[in-house]
Formats: sequence, structure tokens, C-alpha cells
Amino acid sequence: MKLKYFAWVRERIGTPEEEVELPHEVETVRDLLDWLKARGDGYAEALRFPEAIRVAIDQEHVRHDERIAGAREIALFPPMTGG
Amino acid sequence: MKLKYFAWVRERIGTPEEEVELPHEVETVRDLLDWLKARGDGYAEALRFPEAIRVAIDQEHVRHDERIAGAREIALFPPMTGG
Amino acid sequence: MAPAFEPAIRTQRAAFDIAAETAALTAGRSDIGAVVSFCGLCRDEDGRLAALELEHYPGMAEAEIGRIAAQAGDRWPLAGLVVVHRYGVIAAGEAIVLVAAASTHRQAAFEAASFMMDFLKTRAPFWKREHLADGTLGGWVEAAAADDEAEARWSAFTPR
Amino acid sequence: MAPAFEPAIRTQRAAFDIAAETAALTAGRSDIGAVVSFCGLCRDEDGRLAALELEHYPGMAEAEIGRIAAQAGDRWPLAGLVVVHRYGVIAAGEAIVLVAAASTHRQAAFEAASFMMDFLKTRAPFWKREHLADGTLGGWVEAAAADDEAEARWSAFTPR
Repeated sequence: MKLKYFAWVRERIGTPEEEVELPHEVETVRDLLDWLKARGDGYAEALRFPEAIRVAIDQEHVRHDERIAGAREIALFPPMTGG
Repeated sequence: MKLKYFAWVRERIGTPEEEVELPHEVETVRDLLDWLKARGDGYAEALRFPEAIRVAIDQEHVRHDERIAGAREIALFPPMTGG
Repeated sequence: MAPAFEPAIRTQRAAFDIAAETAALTAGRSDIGAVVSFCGLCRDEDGRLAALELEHYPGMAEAEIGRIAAQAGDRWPLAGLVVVHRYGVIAAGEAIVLVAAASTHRQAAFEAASFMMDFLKTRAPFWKREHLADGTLGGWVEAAAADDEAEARWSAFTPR
Repeated sequence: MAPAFEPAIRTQRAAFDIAAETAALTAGRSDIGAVVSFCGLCRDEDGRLAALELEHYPGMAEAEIGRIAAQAGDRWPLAGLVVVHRYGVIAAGEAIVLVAAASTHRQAAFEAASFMMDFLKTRAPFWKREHLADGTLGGWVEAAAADDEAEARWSAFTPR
């Protein structure tokens, strides 16, 4: 599965995107955030306040309780500041 | 005193403007409309429904109970349809 | 409270250039975050109309638009305001009126432009007459009750 | 209800031409009575900023703007809608975003353009970073609570 990161989430994790193999027990967005936080200091720093992280599955906004089965691309980013 | 007419008020009265000498007893806009109505068929036709007539004294909107003493220019016209 | 800007107000027979008018609002400035512009166009009413002819009251038209602009300047923190209102014969598809409002923030610019248009409709001394598609002269356009209602909503309105 | 128009949505690095974009909305048509355009510009924050750098999520940005546009098309009878959102480094005083909405009547055009902007602010995947006037890189702009409130007001809103 492809993960994409934007803005300060990207900077703290240190890469704009990566391919990951998720363990079977990672079922929801919330599970994914918890799993990523344990991958290293950058991840822990980026995801320290997980409630601040916005998530899109296959380019659509989702809530943290959304199930991720079948997703091709999951993006994590801060609240948007466009416009 | 100068009177100006616009749109269908102008057309029915038959002139865009005229100078008039008002009798002493014409004190308000309402008095003026009544006095004008008696000046001829075109005036009567233009001012048949006086409540529909909008009035400006010296280029500012006024109500029909406004006193006209001191006015230099009074304009009569239908409700505006600009914009 | 006096407005902190000098509104640009014109009536003219000629067409206007929206890009030039709005560019003048922001030229040489970097404190403006939002420009909202409204352009009102002559509709053909499903092919019924060839044009609208606008009569206006020279002098009062500019003065009344200026009074409406001053009210907008009192209500919203505007950095600039442009109003151009045409008169004469305006063909279907052509522009009749332009209002552009500039402000630091978008909500003020949106509300001020909408306020200007609602008051221009009901208070600026312009009258529209129809020129029909068959070449004959039509009647004078009647004032719409909806426009009075649109104006009235501002009396209960407080900017956020 | 499907929108009766095809919104034009673009993200791009280059500056846009407001006149050309809005002219495209009305070209060859005489059924449009109102075009409301919003242009959002980069402010220098009292001289503190040289520029804003906008990062975006290519693909999702256009898709999300399209979803917002479809909602606007369901809510208001629009004849056309244009959204152009820039990314990359945008100097103070330059334009960042353009929304233009065309409709038969002015209120629909005003409300649709305002709705588009409120939802672009909170839902379109763009992030702003400050470039300071002293040449250094500043921080990421934080999302404003006022923008969430501006979005929320539409959930209680019914077009007239």
C-alpha cells in the first residue's frame, strides 16, 4: 500500500511517500496511525497528536474510524490551509 | 424651481424638465404631486398613482411628506430598476 | 466612522474593462487578501430581448452610489471599492454594471459587494427599458419585489 | 440533482488571467445575468512576508474541488463555475486562487462563490508555508478556527 505525506507531516517523517506492508491487525485509519508512530522518531514526532492528522483514502477525506481494507493510497497531512 | 422627470414619468408628461413657479400653498412633495396632476392630461396620466412615484430633492431621495421649501431641483421618477 | 478609502464611482456609456478596474484596486499593494467582483449582464430572456436601454439621472446617480459606498465603508473594513454603471443601449450578453470590493479578508469583500448590488438595484436612479428581439421598443422594466426584500435583509444584518 | 454545467477546475503553478477566465464563462451566451468572482491574494502581513509557498496533493486537489463544485451545482442554479488554484511560491501581492460563478440571478452567483471559497479553505488539500521578508523560511500556516466556522454556517443554510 502506498502512503503519502504532505506539509509538516512529510517534513517530520522525512519522505513524501513510501510503500508499506501492513500487518493484518491494522484495520482502521486509527490503527494505521498507531502502527506508524512506532516506526521511528520522525513518525512519532509527526503523529504525536493523531487527532490533528487529516487522512485521505484514495484521494477522499475519511474519518479515523474508517476501515482501510482495499485502499491503494492513503495520505496523511495537517489541516488544509489553501484558498 | 426646476422639475425633472425620468423614464415613464418623463414620457407621459412629455418633457424631461421644466421650470415652474409654485403657489405658496404647495408645501410638501405630496402637495406638489397634487398640483402637477391638475396641469394637464399627461401629468394626470403620469401621476395617477402618486404612491408609485419616487421623488428626489436636490438629488437625494425623500419621502412624500418632505417639505420642499428651499429646493432647487425636484425630480420625479418610477421605482429604480438599475443594477 | 469615515471610510478609510476613496471609492471609485463612474457612470458611462462605454463598456468597461473588468480586469483593468480590479487591477487598479490592488496595484502596488500587498495588504489586500480578497477581491470580490460582481458583473451584471444583460440577459436576452430566452431570446425575447435584443437589448436593454438604461436611462439615468446624471449627477444623482453618482451621488447616490457614493452614499451607498460610504455606508459599505462604514460597515466593512474595505481597502477599495469600484462601481461602474453603464447607461444607454446595452445589447444582450453585454455587461451593465461592475462592483468590485477589496478587503483584507474574504467575508468583508463578499458582503460589501453583495450589499452594494442590493442597494444599487433599489436606490440608484437608473431605469431599464426593453428593446425587443423583433426590433420594436418594449416597455419599462418593473421594479421587482425580490429586490426590495434583498435590500431589506441588510437592516437586520450585522457583519461578523 | 446533477449540475447543469461542467465546472472548469485547474491547479497550476503559473499566474492566471482573471479576465480570460471569467470571459470564458459568458462567451457566446446571453442567458447569464450575474458573474461573481473571488480572487484571493497573498498578503505581506504588514511587511513580515515575502511570499507564501503552497504545497498541494496533485490529483486529490482537483478531485476534491470537483466534489465541492458538484455540491455548489446541486445547491444553486449555476450556468458556469471556474476554479483555478495555484501552487508553488507566490509573492506577496500576487493572486493565489480564483473562483468565478455565473448564474441567471445575482444571489445564486454570490452565494455559490462564497460557498466554494469556504469549502476550498477547509477541504481542498493545499498547505501554505511562509517565506519571510528577511529571506528565511517561516513556518507552516495554521488552519484558522474562523475558516471552520465559515464552512459550518452552510450546513444550516438554505438558498432562497
